Parts: sequence; C-alpha cells; structure tokens
Amino acid sequence: MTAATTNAASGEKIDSGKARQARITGGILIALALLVLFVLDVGTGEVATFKLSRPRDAIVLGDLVVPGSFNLLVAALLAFLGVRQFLRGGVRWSNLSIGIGLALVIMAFLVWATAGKSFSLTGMLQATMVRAVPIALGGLAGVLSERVAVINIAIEGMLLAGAFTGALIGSLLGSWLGLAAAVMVGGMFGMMLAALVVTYRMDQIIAGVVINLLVLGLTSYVTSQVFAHNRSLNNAQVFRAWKVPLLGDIPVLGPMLFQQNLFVYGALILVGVSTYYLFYTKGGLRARAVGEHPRAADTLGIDVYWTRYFHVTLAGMVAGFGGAWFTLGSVGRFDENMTGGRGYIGLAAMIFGRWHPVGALAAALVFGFADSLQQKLALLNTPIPSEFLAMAPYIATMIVVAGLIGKARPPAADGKAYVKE
Amino acid sequence: MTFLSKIGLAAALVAGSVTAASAFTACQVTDTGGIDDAGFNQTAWKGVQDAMAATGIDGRFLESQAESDYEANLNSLLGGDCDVIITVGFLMGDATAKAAAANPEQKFSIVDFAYDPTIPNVVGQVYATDQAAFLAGYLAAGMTKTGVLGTFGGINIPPVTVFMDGFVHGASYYNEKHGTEVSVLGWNPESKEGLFTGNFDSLDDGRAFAQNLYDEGADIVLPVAGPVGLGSAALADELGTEALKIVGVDADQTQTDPQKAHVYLTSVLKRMDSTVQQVINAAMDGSFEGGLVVGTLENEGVGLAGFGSFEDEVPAELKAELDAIRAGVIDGSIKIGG
Amino acid sequence: MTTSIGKRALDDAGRALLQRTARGRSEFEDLVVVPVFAVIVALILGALIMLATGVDLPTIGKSFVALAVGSVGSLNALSETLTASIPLVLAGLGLGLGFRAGLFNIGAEGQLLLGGTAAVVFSFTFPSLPFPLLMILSLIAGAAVGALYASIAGILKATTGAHEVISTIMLNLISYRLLEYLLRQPYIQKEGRSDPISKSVPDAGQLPRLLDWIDPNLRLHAGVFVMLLAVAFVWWLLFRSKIGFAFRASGANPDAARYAGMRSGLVIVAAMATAGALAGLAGAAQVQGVLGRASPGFSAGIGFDAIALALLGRSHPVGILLAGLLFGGLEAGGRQMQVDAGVSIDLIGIIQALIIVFIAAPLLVRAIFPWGFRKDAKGGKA
Amino acid sequence: MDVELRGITKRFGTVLANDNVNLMIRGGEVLGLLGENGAGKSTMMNILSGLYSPDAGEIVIDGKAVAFEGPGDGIAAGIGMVHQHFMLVPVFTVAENVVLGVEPTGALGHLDLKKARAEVEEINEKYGLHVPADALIEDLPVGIQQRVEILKVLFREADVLILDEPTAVLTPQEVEEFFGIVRSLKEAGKAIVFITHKLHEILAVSDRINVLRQGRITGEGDPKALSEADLAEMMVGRPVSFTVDKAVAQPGKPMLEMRNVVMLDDGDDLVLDHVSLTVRSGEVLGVAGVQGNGQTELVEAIAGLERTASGKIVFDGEDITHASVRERHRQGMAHIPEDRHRMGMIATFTIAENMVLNSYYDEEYTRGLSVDWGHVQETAAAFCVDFDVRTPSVFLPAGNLSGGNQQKMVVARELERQTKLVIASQPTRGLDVGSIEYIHKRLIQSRDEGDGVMIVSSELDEIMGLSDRIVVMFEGKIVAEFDNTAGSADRNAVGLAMAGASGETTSGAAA
Repeated sequence: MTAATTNAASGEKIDSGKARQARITGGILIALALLVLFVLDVGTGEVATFKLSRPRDAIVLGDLVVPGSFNLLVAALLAFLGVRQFLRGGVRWSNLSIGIGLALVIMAFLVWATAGKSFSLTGMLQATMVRAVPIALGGLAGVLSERVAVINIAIEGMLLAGAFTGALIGSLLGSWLGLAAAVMVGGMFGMMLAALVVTYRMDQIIAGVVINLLVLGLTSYVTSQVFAHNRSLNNAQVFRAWKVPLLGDIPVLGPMLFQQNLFVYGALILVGVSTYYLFYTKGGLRARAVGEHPRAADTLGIDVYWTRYFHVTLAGMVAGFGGAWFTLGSVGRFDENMTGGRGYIGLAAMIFGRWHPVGALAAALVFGFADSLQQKLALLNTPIPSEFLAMAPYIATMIVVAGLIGKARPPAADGKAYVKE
Repeated sequence: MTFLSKIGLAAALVAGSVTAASAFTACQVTDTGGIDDAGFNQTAWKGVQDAMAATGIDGRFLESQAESDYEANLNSLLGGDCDVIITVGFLMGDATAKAAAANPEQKFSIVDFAYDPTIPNVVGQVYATDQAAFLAGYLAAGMTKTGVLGTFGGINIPPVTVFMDGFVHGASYYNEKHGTEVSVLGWNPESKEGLFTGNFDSLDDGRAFAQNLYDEGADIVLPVAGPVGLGSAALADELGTEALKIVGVDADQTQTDPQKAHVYLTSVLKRMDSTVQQVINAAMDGSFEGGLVVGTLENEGVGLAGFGSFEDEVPAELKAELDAIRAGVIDGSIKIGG
Repeated sequence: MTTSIGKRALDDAGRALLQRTARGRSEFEDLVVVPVFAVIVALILGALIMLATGVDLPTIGKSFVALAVGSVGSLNALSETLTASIPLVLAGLGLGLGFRAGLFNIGAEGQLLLGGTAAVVFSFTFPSLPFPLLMILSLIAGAAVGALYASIAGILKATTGAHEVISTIMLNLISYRLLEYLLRQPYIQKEGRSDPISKSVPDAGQLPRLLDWIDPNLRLHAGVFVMLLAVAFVWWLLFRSKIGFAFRASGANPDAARYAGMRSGLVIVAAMATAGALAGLAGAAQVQGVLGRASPGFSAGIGFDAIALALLGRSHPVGILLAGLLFGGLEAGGRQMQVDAGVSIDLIGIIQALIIVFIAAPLLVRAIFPWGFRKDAKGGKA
Repeated sequence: MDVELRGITKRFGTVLANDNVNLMIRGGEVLGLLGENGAGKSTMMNILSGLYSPDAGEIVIDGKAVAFEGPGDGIAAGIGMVHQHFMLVPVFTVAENVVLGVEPTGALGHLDLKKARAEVEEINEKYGLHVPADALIEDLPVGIQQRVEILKVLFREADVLILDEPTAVLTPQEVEEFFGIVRSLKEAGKAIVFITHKLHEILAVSDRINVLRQGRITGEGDPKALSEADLAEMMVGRPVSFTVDKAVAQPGKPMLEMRNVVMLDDGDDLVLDHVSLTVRSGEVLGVAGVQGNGQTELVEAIAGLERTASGKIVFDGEDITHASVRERHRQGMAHIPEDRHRMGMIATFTIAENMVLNSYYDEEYTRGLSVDWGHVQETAAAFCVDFDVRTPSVFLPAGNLSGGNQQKMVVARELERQTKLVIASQPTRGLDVGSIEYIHKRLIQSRDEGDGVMIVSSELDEIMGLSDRIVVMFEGKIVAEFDNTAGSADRNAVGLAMAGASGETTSGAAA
C-alpha cells in the first residue's frame, strides 16, 4: 500500500517524503536549465571541437564538432525534466532525472569551455582511467574491509606504504619483485589494522588515522635518511603500457581500456574477481554475514575474528597493489607523501559506490574524470581561476557523499568491534 | 599536506665533515621544503658545500618544519657562531629582515628574495630566470615537430611563472623570426592563468600533466614544479623522446636525474649555488655589502644547460641563433616579453 | 499527577547515595599508567628505528638528552614548548569537543587556515582600532570564520547524513586552494610582493610577547592566556553547561539524546561550529602571536597533530592541555635534537604516532606490560 | 539422541551465571526450562550449543563426554539453538541464511544456491514450515523469521533443538501453530529444550519441567502434577500473585486524542494508517499487537520523535501535532521508551545525569547557562530512594545497574514529576518478577492519581492485567477495541485481532 492510493481516496493532504524529494529534484533541474541558458551561453556561431583520435592511432576518426546551439537544446531538456518532476512527481524518476541532468550539464559545460577551441576527448578519457586506478583500488580495499565491518581509514597509509615498498624493492630486485613486496607490505599493514581493531579493540577510525601517521612518518624518515644519499635505491623500472591486440585499436574505447599498463588491467580484473567472490561464493557470503551480523555468523561456527583478519589483510594487499601504481606504474620513484590524499578519495568512492566493487570503480571513474577535466579546462583558458578548478574533484566528492544522488546503507555492523562472549 | 613532518636531514654527514680548525662558518636555514627538496634549498646548500670544498670553511644547516620555525631557527643560529647566515625562499623574507634589524652586525643573505629598500646587512639573491627560459622557449620552438609546446607549474607564484613567461616569449620570438606558428599550451602570460599541479610533491601529477599536454599535441614540455617534473620525465622515457622531450629546471637535470638523462632536451639553469658561493666569498674577503645580487645570463646566475643526448640533433644554425640571442639579451637589444 | 519535586530534605538513605565512589585502581591505570607506558614504549621504539637506520648509540643518547634539554632545559626551551603548544591545545580542544559529541572532525587544519586568514584580514582592515580591542576582535573574527567553515560539514551531516570524516577531509583540501587564491587577491596580498603572502597584522592586533623584557628572542605570547581560558571554557561547556550536556549525550547515545528532546541536527551543527571556532582561534593565535601574516600552508599540520592530541588527552580539556604540552615539548625538543645530534625531526612524527597507538589500545599496553596492571582489570579477557 | 549436562558452572566476572547445574535431555521429548530473566537459562544453553565454554562440568552425548571449542562443534554434534534474539542476516535471503556456515558449493567455491533452495523446500515440506526460500529476511514478519531459525537448525540435521523464549514475539494463535511444529519435531524423534518464563506455555507443551533460579536448578517435575502457582513459587522463590491489584477506573476528560494520524516510512509506505484513539484521564489504555505492527511508530508519533504525514494529535485540549519532544514533555507527558538501552538511558553517564536526561534544561536544575549538578544529584538520590533503585551511589554509571534497576531508574525519571499522560512502551520487558510487580504498581498509581496511561506491550498477559480498555494494532491500523473493566475482555478475541482477523469492535467500543 502506498501513500498515493490513500491520497487519492481520501483527498487529504499527506506530506510524503518522496513527493517532497521529487519537488526538490524538479527545482534543481530547472535551476540547472537556467544556469545552462544564461551562464553557459555559447554564441550560435561558435563550435566546440573534440578530437577523437590521435595521429598515431590505427583507426583515425574525424573530430566531433558540436555547435553552440547544443546548449540551448540541453537547457530545454533540463527544463523538460524539471517540469516533469513537478507535474508527475515521479518518485522513481527522481534519481535518474538528476543523474541525466548532471550529465547534460557537464556536456554543456564542456561545450561552453571548448567553444572556439578544441581538445582531445580520447586523451581525457584515457587519463580518466589512469587517474581512477589508485582511487578504485583504494575503494576496493575499503569495500573488502568494510564488508566485514572494519572501517578502513588507513587506505591512505597502505597506498603510501605500497608506493614506498614498490620503489625500494623495485629498484633493488626488479619491478616484479617490487610489486610483490608492495602487495605484501600493504597486507602487513592490513594485518596490523586488523590486530589493532579486532584483537585490541581499538577504535577503528583512530587505528586508521594512526596507521596513516605511522606510515607517513616512517616513509618520510627513510626517504630523507636513506634515499637522499642513495638515489639508486629509489629508481625502479616502470611497468609500461601494453596494447591489447585488436581491442586496443578500437577508437576512443581502445586507448581508454586496452592501451594501458598492468595496473589498469589489474584493477579491472580485481574488481571483477572481488565482485564474484563477495556475491557468488561461499567465502563472500560468510564475509558479508560477518559484516552484517557477526553474532549470527559466530553462532553458525564462522570465525568472526579470523574472517576479519583475513579480509582486512586482503584489503591491505589490494591497497598495496594500488600504492605500487604510484611508483611502478607511473614514475618509478618515491617521494614523501606522494599519495596526496588519494586514499581518502578512495574511501569516498567506496561510499558513493555503495560498498560494491563495481560501484567503487564507477565512482573512481567519476573522480578520475573530474581530475582530468580540470587539467583540460586549465589548458582551455576558461575564465575560472586555476585554484577553483583544482577544487572541483573535492567539491564533487562532497556532493557525492552528501548523497545528492541517493543514499546507501553500509554493512550493519560497520565500525563496531565484535566481542566474543 | 605536510602532515607531521616532511623534512629530511643529512646532518650525520655534516657533523662528520666538519673540521675543527675552520675559522669561518656559513649557516643555512631552509624553508619548509627541506634540504633535499631537489630545488632551491638543495641548490643553495650545494653552494655552501662548494665553498666548503674550495676554501675549507665550516658549513651547517637547520631545517624548518613549519613557518613558525623560521624565527626559532634563526634565533638558535644567532649565538655568534655563524659568519654568514643564508636563508632560503621568499617565505623567510620577513623573519630574515627582522633578525637582520635586531642584529646589525650579523651578515645575512636570502635566496630568491629582494628587499625594497635594501637592508645594509642582507644580500638578496634573485634570478632573471625568464632570460634563460626565453632561450629554452626559442630552442624548443625550433625543435618541435608538432608545432605545439607545453608547460605547467607547481603553484601560481612568480618564482614559478617567471620560467613560464620566458618560455612562452621565447617561442613567440621564434615565431616572429621564422614566421612559424608554434603555440605554447599551459600558460598565458597576459591573464596569468595556466596549468598548475597545486603541489610540489606529486610526481604522479607530473606524469599526468605531461600526458595531458602530449595528448593535445605538445612534444616538448617544460615542467616548473621541482621534483614533480621527474614524473614528466618518466612519461617521456616511456613514450620515447621522439614523442616527448622535457626541458629541465633549476639544475642541469641530466646530472640530477641521471637515469632519465636522455629525455632532457636541455635545462633552464638557476645557479643559486653559484650566487651563494659568491656571497660566502664576499663575506670571507671582506667585500660583503648589503643589497641585491641578480643572477642573469650575463653573470651566469642563470643559463641554459647543454643539449645532452640531443647535442647532434640540434641544428648548428639553431645553436648559432641561440648564441646570438644570448648576446642580444645581455646587451639589451632583445627585450623579453617586449 | 505524582509527587511534586522541590528542594526537600534527603533522608539517610538518600544521603548515602551522594557518597562519591572512590577512584578504582583500573581508572588509575587507564589515566596514568597507560599513558606513561605509552610514552616510554614509543621512545624505545624510536631509538630502535634510529638504530635500524644506522644512527650510532652515542648519537641516540645525545638526541634524547637534546630532546629533554630542548623542551624543558632552559627558559628559552620552556618558552618554545609553550609557544608551540598554544595552537595545538586550542585546535585539540575543538577536536576533543567534537569527539565528545560523536563527531570525528578531521577538518581542524582547514578551519585553522581560514580562521587565521580571517584574523589577519580583519586586523589590517581596521588598523586604526586601539590595541586590546583590535587584538580581541581579530581573534573573534578568526574564531567566527573557523566556526562557519566547520559548520559546512556540520550542516551537511545534519541534513544529508554525509559523513564528517570525508567532508572535513575535502574541506581541508579545498581550504589549501582557497587560501592560495585569496593570498593573490590585491586586497589581501602584501603591497609590493608578487608571491602569495598577506599584509601584516598591525601591532595593535598582535598578541603581545610576554617575556621579551628578559630576552627579545623569547617568543612566548599572550596566546597562552587564550589557551588557558579556552581550557577552562571547554571544561565548563562540556561538564557544566546545558548545551554541553546535550553534546555529550548526543555523542554517547544519539538515540537517547533524540528521545530526550535534544535536536540532533542542532547539536551537530553547534558542536561542529564550536570546534571550528576553537580551531579558527588556534589559527588566529598563530598569526597574531607568531607569524604576523598568512602565507600558503601556514598551518603546518597543526590541525592533524591536534587529532592525535585530542585522542591522547582522552577528549578531556585538562588531558588535552597536558597532551598539548607534551607535543609542544616534543616539537621544541625535536628542533634541538636536530641542532645537537643531527637526527631527523621526522622521528618525532613516528614517536607521536606510536604514543597514540598505545594510548588508544590500552589492551595492547596491558599485553606488553602484564606486570604493570592488576590482574583482573575490567574487561579482563584480553 | 540423549544429552546430559553434568556439574556445569559458569562465571562472568563476579557473577555466577550457572552453579553446578545438571540436566538430562532425551530424544522424542520436550524439556521445559523455566526461569526468570537472569536465572541462567540462556547461559546454560549457550554452553550446550558450544557458544560459551563452561568453567567446570562436562557435556555428555549418548554416554560420551565431549568438549566444544566453538559453536561449530555444537552444530557438528547435532545440537542446534534458536536464539531469543534472531541470528539472521536481514539483507540475506532465507536460503542464504539457512545455508550460511554449511554452504553447498561448486567449483571455485561457487555458491550453489539452487541446491540450497531445493533443500530448504524439502524441509519446508517435511515439517510444514511454509517459508519462502527467496524472500529477504527483513521483508518477513517475525513469526516467519522464527521458522527460518528452526529451518536453519533442521538444515544442519540437529537432533537436539534448543528454543530460547521462542514465543515472545508471537500472537496467541501463532503460539498455537508453533506448538504444532514443536510437536511434529518431537514426533520425528528430536529432543527439544523449550525455554520460557511463561507458565501456561510451559505447561501446555512440555513433557518434563526443570526450573532454574539464580543459576541453580531449584525444581523439576511432571507438568501434569504441577500448577502454575507451584511453578511460580519455584521460579521466584516466594509465592507471587500475577494479578495486578487495582480499583475500577474512573475515566475523566480525554487526555490524549489522535485523529486519523498517518505516518510514512522512508519508502513512503504507511506505518500508521489513519490511527484514531483516545486516552482519558484516570484510565489505562492497553495497546496490544504483535511486535512490528506500528506500535513503535504510534509511540514515536505521540512523543514527537517522528513527524506525522497527516492527522491531528491533541494533548489535554491542546493541538501538539507539530510540537517538539521537549514541549510535549514540559506539558506533562511521560514516556517510558520500549528499549531502555537504545533510548531510555546512556550507559556511560552517571545515574544522576540519567535522571535528568530530558529535564536538565528545566529551571529547577539550572543556574543561568549551567546545570546545577549539586541539586541534580540530591534529586537523583531522592528518586532512587523513592523508586527503590538499588545502587551504592548516584555517581555510578547507569550501565553498572542491573536491568531491573535501570528500568526503575527510567520509570522514576518519568513519573517523579508533574505528569498528565504516561506512555509506557514494553515497560517490563526482560525484568525480574519483583521489578515487574513494582513497575505495574507505580503505573496503576499514576492512573489513580488522574493521569491518562497508555501501555504498549507485546505481552498479552501484561495488557490484559493492567488495561481498562484495549485496542489492537495490526499493520499500522487499529483493528479492534475491547472493554476490559475488571478483566472482561475475551483473551481469545484479542488474540484473533492481533493476527489481523478484522473485526467487529466488541463491547464498549465507544470510548
């Protein structure tokens, strides 16, 4: 039984939450329409050129040329969606409308910024993927540990530890061993987090913050004490991009998905594998049970402590792999605090992705997109100061976490220590 | 995010190298970047070390972890042990001026900062980096195959953007001379807006920003962001120098980044080590006088490094033109940005 | 309609209930033994790390001596310790207050930056105001802007449930960029300077130095009184005031607070704003007492160190004061360690992190030092 | 399968939960285990199922002593437990919950849910459980959830089933159905341990009864030979009367009126469906119903904790539909919340602080912006004396009190002031008999002093014993109303209404 039926029957005024939400959505959409119409106004004569191919691509496509009148179309569409929200009060459509609306606004914004100029869309998408990798892996690490109800603020520290180890061992013993060591050290810090929160019942957020502090302190200390004088210890071979035959030649998609390095492929595979693991296997079922209702799992003979140790360690290993990207997948050398908060954004990606590996990846791509978009905008000489462009990904994160695009439910026992009786 | 501390110290080494007999001590206070910042702190310290090697003086340094340390660090050096105190970076300008006013007998010198009016016991060291970057821009414009150059900076501040100004103007000057249409992405000298990583420590940003410029067609990139540029070099190494070359900054990066030496077309030199050593020498021989030392092409305070592995690829006529321009800049017949 | 209450005489049974229970041994262990052990273990581990990175034993000994001398060994050392602890304690009080209200505010860094900037801007905007007035108003301006900035996260949490950990981290990152932008605005940027640096705080706006009549290099300033007042204020606020009761109740059990008619949204915003005001005050004290102007990243991680501080001080104002003095001492002593023994100041960061590990996991300390504790301490199942 | 517990002793800190307990459980028999809350029933069964390990004593299965190191061992030995608080993962399906821990798998650990579903259906069929295998637990009514718990145990091929207070959340009719299931399990040769504190249930279903008090077996016998009064005396240790002494009500003016109150949940479903009711001064209105039929929401609407979508609430002649919690409290509404741990108190706060949890702002307790803690403490001490809250000091954390004393503390806070209306939700859940008697007495006292009293309880006995009038809630609606002056309501009819048998409103409908 729903409110709508009663509403019609009795004619009384029932203030339903969803109707209110639909009204708000409608208001936002109409405001966006006005924004596009007046602020992102492009002269009809001007065109925006998006390059789809690069000179060295196997299949070369022509440029995508969008006329300025595109923005008028977007404004009209937004207005239509907004008015529709008011009239139909489309409960189920609210989220979808907002999603479509935001996508349209971003397109209009791109057209506005690019009017009279051009930039490489393919390059931006490829960069989106690359920049998304550490965030996606950080988010995945978050998913793995929060699914067993351990909040993992320490992703940042694990990434940093992975980056450091990758550079050090990679320089000494070669990139493959460096990668293996990074994964192991990440796992070690995962195990440490598990020990602190599971065995010693330390507050999970505090434990995470502390690990971050510790890793930052240790890596910085060693960097200045050792690396500064032995540069050869901090100079690893980078894993280069490897083009997948045939698939890599597909225009636009090819460079984004199939002309990348080990870490991009690894992240995609890990997301697939962990989705399968969490939702289609025995181990995953048990892990999720531990995250939702540890006491129930315990009564059924599932070892809650062991499950948490195992998955948080696994999460650490994933984060260690993600951390190695910074050194072995990108620049080959470590620098103090080089992860620069990417672990926290990974955490946000996990929340945005609703504690699901695929969701985390999708969210990471959104952040990656905001990041690479910001770089393109700086090149296009938009009248927005560069500092504000640089803020864009953070503001996007806040909007996302504020749940403007729908709310999600964390695992029920998330953050709570389990005390076996 | 200088979370706790980001500063390193090689002081064990310092303590070991000090010889007791020295009569003269030069002291350096770093800014928050630390002594191994691959930037001005390190280069200035190299100047002190060069002086130590050349004249057998004592040298020591203190690292500042936070801005509130500047004053404290200066205070702890004021005991009278230091014959000259060298501070680094415009951020230390106020603290240095204050200490200099309180201790008129103490000799100070500050890197990358100029006082107006000058202070009698402080030598400011500044650099006309745009002169050297101008040459780099001209060279790059002459070497590009795509007709597109790129540059990006760490933070939008003058010590950074002065490089970018010179680079852009150099490329325009090439266009003027040769009727070409080489463009520079990433910096607009008029609006003072451009491409910035927002930090001086994310090497990964250096790679991503260079990739961005490469995607837009740039085949030579000038990163002005300290160690961040090492990330750009990693990309050039992976793509191959046919596709992307890097112009180094501050020091000759074929020396400071030997593993990737082959990707550097050249480097825009900012010879802080040389000016620091000059100041120390002046303090030793009694010719020390407060005021300003400006590093220029003329006094070799700034300059262009060699062409490294591209020595053979740079056409002889281009080299000749660069020599002529250098002379023109020195004698004032060529105005940068004019 | 039951009994009416009012002041009425208690019978013997009632008076018996007003006896305070004696502090138990386990409480003593938690408050004293654990922190002491934590500091000792952290220092030992710090020494081991130095050993592992090739520092020889005499140097390690020398560095610990320097640490002690540099923090409490002289008047200058004490002055430096106190000076360093002022912003740490102020920001730590804000964070501790947030923790008590159930809010994990990571955003002190950003609140501190913007609060400090506001204090600077206010002070040079009204240079003609007389001494104590301008100083006080500038402090208030800093606190107000810190409160406003923190309220963003509070309002987001109250209205949409956005987790404050994420939103305050983002607000920190945004504040760095915002500061860079602001410092390049002609109104704020220092005349004649092209680098991002603000105009200076006029003399009337500065927190006066207290000991410069002994030695002009002693930097201890009047902010120490602001700090002490803030400790007293926060203590009163948390444990004596009406709103503080609501803060603590919301933090301890949000459902019970809602049941009791406390408006959770209001409490969240008020607690965030108060925490932000204290962080903003920390920034103001730093620029008005030490730095004299704002520049990029002048916060220098104080906002993050303050998290550790608040945890160490168990979110109790007096605990935070003591922890702040400890951290201030470590900072001042660490500087001395660098001068005397040549050991990297990064080590201090490691030691701080280790102290928090052991404080926050008393079970771990108990496991390491079983002989330090009564056997059947509460919980007892470690 | 026969199971014997020999000399089981278990301590928690200083509390002796089980003291040298001996127990014999036989196949094909229902053993009733009776005892008050805190008597040690659950502890003993948790030991039997392997969740706890005993400090002394042993478990003997079919003559062989066994040692369980974890719940897995208990399951492996054929002992299954249905917990009082369901051990089900709400976001999993029935099939997933049932197989959790003993999952059928294919290659690579792939979860074979098809097989799981088939097995669930098979057991469903065999014991007549009728549980949908693919439904999410959170979408199922509690009665069905309970069957899922039984399914879980049967799926593991348990021969001994421990049922810990299984009827607490069921309607009388559901209880009957449930007993049917118990009997069919018994006939299949299973050994059943049936734990409860309800006397008539244990008499109805058990073959043999053991009574537990303060961790010890204090009596055992044949249900045919024992009366309720005998059992009660064994359970409590003294003769008890289960009827509440009260005079006939003197209803006065309406104290609370609800008219067509509608409340929606997050998903816009109706949780209160046009609820109208009246509570008069000087009477007790009982709200009966199976847990989860809108009682919680009803109380939240009255107390102002959740907003209503439409309708009107009038308190003593004033419209309070949009009034805040605090305003309602100020006007004399007392609210004893259903879950004292979650809502009624703050365990880490002192008793004194808890005593003023919702009145600390009152002028009585403040001086300016400060709280006058000295006065609060004195008042709290007086309250503790009045309400027999047993504690050495008001400075102790409330979490240190026993459950009964915690609830007395909450009741004292709510009743020790000028009240006009008392809303008591599950006021005696989980308490010992002494505390129950005391709280009932105070509630009736409030009524006799002229307050309107509303009692919401899922214990039908409590409703029947206290109320002057009864309304029954089902799926968010008030489906029936009964007059209960002098206990005149028909227990059976109330039970039927609780199960949703929509109904003619019986005698005394017009309130």
